[in-house]
Amino acid sequence: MSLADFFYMGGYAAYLWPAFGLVVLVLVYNVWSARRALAEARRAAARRLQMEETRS
Amino acid sequence: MWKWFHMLASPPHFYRIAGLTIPWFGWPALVLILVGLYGGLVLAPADYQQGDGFRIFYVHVPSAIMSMMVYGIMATAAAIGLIWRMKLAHAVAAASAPIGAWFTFCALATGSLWGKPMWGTWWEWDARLTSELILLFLYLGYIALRSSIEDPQRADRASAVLALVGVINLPIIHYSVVWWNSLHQGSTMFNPGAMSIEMKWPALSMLFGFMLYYGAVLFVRLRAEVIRRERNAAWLRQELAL
Amino acid sequence: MLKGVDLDASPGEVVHVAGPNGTGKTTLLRVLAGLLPAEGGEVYWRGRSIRRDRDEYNAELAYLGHENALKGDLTAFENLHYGVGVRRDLSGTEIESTLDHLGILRCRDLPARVLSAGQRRRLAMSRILLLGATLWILDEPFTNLDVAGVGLFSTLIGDHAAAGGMALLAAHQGLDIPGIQPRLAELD
Amino acid sequence: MQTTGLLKAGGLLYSRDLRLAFRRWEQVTQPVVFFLMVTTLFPLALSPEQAQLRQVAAGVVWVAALLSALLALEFMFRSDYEDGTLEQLVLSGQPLWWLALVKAFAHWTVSGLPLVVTSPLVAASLAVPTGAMMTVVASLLLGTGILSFLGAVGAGLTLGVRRGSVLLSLLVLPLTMPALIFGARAVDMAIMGDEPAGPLYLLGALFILSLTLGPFATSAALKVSME
Repeated sequence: MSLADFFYMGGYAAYLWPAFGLVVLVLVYNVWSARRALAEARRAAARRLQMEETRS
Repeated sequence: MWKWFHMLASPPHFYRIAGLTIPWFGWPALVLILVGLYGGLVLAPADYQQGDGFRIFYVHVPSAIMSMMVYGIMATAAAIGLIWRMKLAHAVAAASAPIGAWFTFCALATGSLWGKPMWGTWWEWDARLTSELILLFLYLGYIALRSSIEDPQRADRASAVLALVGVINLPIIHYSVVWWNSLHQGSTMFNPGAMSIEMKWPALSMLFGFMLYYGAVLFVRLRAEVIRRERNAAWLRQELAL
Repeated sequence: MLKGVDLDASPGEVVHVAGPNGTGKTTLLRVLAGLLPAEGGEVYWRGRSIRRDRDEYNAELAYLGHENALKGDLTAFENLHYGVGVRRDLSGTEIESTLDHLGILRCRDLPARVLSAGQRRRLAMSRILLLGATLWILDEPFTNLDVAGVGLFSTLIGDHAAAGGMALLAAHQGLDIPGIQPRLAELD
Repeated sequence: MQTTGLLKAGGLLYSRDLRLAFRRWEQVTQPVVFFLMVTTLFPLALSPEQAQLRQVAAGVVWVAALLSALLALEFMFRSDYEDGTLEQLVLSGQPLWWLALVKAFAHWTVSGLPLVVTSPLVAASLAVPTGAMMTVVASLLLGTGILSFLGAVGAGLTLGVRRGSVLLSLLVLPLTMPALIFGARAVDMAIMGDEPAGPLYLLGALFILSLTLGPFATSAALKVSME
């Protein structure tokens, strides 16, 4: 089986690759957004702690 | 046992243990998903009816299973949070919702992409797809309710009630949609029970990969939730190295 | 919001919860009434946690919040008839004598919407009286009252304590309750 | 001192809510007017032809009734919440699930029942044959009931929430889809001259379920919203 055949996917390429691509994209996005949420939460907590420090 | 449980549920401990556990979920998840993709796209033979088009199955079905499983976990966590007033359980429910919603979205989108060559239309009012769509609405309602309540404790408890009402309704919705659908058209797609083993294993690999992936992402989100809810400054300061 | 608050009351006692705005007087009273769960700690009534015996506790409690809990479209009489009736059986004459006692009998058939703010507060206080509860929790009961009204409410609270009841009240001004020296609980 | 019994307390609360509703008459009539207006739109948008209208009548009647009832849902606890009456009800010593059930029933009486009563009129305008009228009424009787008891949970959860009314529809609509499926199907079968008992029984089962479980979920929702 040639590489071209593989990408052709028996004529279903137009549906199959978007489907796989989309799922991979969503999986990557989920990891990225979760990590961003964590970083965001850490930053917010640090800010809060610093505010408390300056107040006391 | 109980004492161990309490220790695990205390924020500093949980935060550290979660941090240690994430790679143990994340890397195997990556391996299993890659193996599943290779198996599904290359090794598995083409279906004798649908040809290579059936390969969408390898992302569609695991996504659909995950979308329901995550809702179940979310509702269970919500119930635990309501009954035992456990903050960590509420955090699990909160962190699960976006992941579950994205799995639902994947199941819908891949179902539609599969439907176009099989049925000739992008959207068919098929029982499974319709239930999946309503499930997406339930997720979106949950997320919307949570984001519109400012007080985190109230948001936790209100969304937990909604998750429980939703989980009781889910089977009713599913069976009513199946019943409705059977009146209007025959059975659709194909029957995964009739698959051979070499067609099946990549799907299982994908499914387990997705489960571990969910675990990894959940733990990252949980760490964020734990920090957001934490008011005890001492360990936070230490953790953030301030 | 509140931390390290310890409070108890016994029959015949009036507790005055005081403190500047934003120190959590309302929060404390709502926790004590069982409307808010305490994040840590418990509220006990007759030695038992109120979480356990909700209904028994509620039956002995009368709570007056910031809001008067009156329906503008119902008359003064109807407000009490329904508001108290859900809780205990009561007769029309009982309602009328209480209205009279609080000096708002002539408002009997007026919708609560047209009453003045002070009259509405008096009407809300009539409900507290009619409920016949042992424990009164009153959040700023004197808002919108004239001098005579403050005196009247103080007398009512004093009478309640003298009859063996107890009252917890939040007020930012000093209290002058006839026949009893309220215990001060200061929040900061 | 005699505490009020469960039934008497419920009766008092019910008559209070009805009296309040009738003193604000426009609140009772608005959903009905909306119902009539929405169903007028369909013949205008589709065609005045009887056969064509009859085909979509079941769906139109049901969707319109559902949306009209949804319109009134947000007012179920709103005013009691804002003026402090809800706190007094929580502290009344009566079980909250019972009060929630009574309030949902009272709300149904003033918002759902008028829709049921006007539904034959609407159905007739959509060319539904007379023989199917009983099914229209029966299915909507159960359907509006389901919406009230199920919607009460959503109404309780969205109290004091930003953009509460949009959110309320978002929460409640997916939950009512099974009722819509069975109800519209029953009406459709009756229009075709079939026996609609099957979907009606299923609708009845849904009604019993929402009647028995809804009030408990509502009381939990109200407690959360009071905090």
